[in-house]
Amino acid sequence: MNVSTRTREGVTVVDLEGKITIGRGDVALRDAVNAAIDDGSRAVVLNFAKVKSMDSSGMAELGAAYRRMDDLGGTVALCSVPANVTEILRMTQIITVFDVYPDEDEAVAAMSSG
Amino acid sequence: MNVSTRTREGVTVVDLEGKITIGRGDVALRDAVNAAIDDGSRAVVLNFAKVKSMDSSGMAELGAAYRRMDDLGGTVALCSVPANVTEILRMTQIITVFDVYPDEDEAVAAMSSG
Amino acid sequence: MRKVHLSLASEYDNIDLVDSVTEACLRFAGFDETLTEHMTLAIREAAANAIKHGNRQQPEKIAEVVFEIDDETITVHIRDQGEGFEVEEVPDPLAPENILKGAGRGIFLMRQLMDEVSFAFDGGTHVTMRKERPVAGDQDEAGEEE
Amino acid sequence: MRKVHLSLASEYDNIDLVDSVTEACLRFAGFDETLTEHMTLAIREAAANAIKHGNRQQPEKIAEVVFEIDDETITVHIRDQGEGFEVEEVPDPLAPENILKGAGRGIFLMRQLMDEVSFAFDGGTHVTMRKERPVAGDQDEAGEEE
Ligand SMILES: Nc1ncnc2c1ncn2[C@@H]1O[C@H](COP(=O)(O)OP(=O)(O)O)[C@@H](O)[C@H]1O
Ligand SMILES: Nc1ncnc2c1ncn2[C@@H]1O[C@H](COP(=O)(O)OP(=O)(O)O)[C@@H](O)[C@H]1O
Repeated sequence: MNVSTRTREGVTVVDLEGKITIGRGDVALRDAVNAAIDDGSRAVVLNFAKVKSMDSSGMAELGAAYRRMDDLGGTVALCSVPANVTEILRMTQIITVFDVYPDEDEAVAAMSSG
Repeated sequence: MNVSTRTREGVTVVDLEGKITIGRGDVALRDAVNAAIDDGSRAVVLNFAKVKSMDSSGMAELGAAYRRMDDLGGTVALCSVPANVTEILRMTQIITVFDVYPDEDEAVAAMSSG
Repeated sequence: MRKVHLSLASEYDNIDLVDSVTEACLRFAGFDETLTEHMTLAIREAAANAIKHGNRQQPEKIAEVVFEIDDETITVHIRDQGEGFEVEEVPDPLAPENILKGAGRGIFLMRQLMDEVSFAFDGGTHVTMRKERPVAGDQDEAGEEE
Repeated sequence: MRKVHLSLASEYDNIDLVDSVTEACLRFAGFDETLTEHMTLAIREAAANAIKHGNRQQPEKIAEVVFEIDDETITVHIRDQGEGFEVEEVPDPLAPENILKGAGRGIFLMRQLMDEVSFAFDGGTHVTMRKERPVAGDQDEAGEEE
């Protein structure tokens, strides 16, 4: 799991790569979102393009990230989610709470104007 | 392991694909060479381009094929052997008894004129 | 008879070994990529629970994963040395108030992704999962491709 | 502690499962592609001998392959239920009269491809092989890639 963070038009883009799973990937996701919040960001896009897989711990962190940002009046959205990951996120229905964009450009456009 | 046999300019070309290993691949190699011999061929090129791996049973069949053909005054040669397979064949030195051609065209040219 | 038995110290990093060995067993058994991914997730969830909830990450406690690959079925056992739990009390992860929380999602995924999942308690939690193998014609090929 | 224990009916097709699980263990342990291929061949040779020479392909006889993955070393045990043999009497496969023959090549490859190979006899043949793992920095990454 590799995580890196960029800013585009006031939107924080977090690139996730690999497995968002218990012990490492979930922690990396949490740390990245927390760092963005601490930096004052209230609009975070998680770019899933290179995510290979996700387990329930990764999903729990996804939910926690959403809630933490929501409490602050901000937004966490997802983009470029591969079909296999979408399937799992649909199964547990956690995907229903997020805005999900087909690609990063659309996500940034929607969130920077919003 | 898949094996198929063609003829080019009087030379029998055996295309080997997959694992030449105990129980299946080795038997397929033996059957192909024996079928060529039974068909009257005395010049066989084993095209290794798609061989993934080989074990000692595969090498034993390679040696047996060579000997059987040699007893009949014919030739078995190898072509297009991938680097990883060459390494193993060198380790056991069995490669030293064979004519080894970089590609099939060279093998067929050499053996049809010979 | 084909049995693959993993015995692992209760450390999260070892779940990567569970993943890899699971994929090896499932490809041998002829499962396609999607089924392999789904079943690997189900097995990972049970192994993670064994390490986290059962053995509480105490590395001297052992988590076990056993694959039994019969001609028709693959059976997977996941065992820990923990105190067990009440399966009936696990919350429903699809209840609206739980969608954003963690609890219950692992067991829910196991049930979604496998044909059969059962829980027993004998000196620890013992999860048993079953899935039918794809029909025989495909199996041999996939086994051989490996 | 990380142990992966295969118990297999003595059928050649099961060697594909040995290959797959070996690759899974070696990738987890951080070996690169070339080393993985070499070690997989060494282990396959020992497993094939257990099934062929040891258990004579009697499917009710069990061949076992055990991987012990320590932080520094991987140790592999291959066991059968056969009558054993005299290692000293195995012919030298590199002797000119043997180059085209079969005998001795499997054991020769094991010795070439592993750091250490030893043979013991206790109700069957027990081959033990060892190889040092690549340095720690690489391991974690490779384990995680899986
Ligand atoms: N092996 C186990 N040992 C003890 N408790 C367990 C075990 N597996 C599951 N549990 C309990 O069941 C609950 C639900 O598990 P699960 O559905 O995997 O979700 P999560 O692990 O995210 O909480 C856990 O929170 C835990 O209390
Ligand atoms: N597990 C075993 N049980 C009994 N005999 C064995 C075993 N392994 C090896 N041998 C004996 O050692 C010989 C050499 O083995 P090997 O080098 O693998 O070559 P090959 O299997 O091609 O003969 C075998 O022919 C067999 O007689």
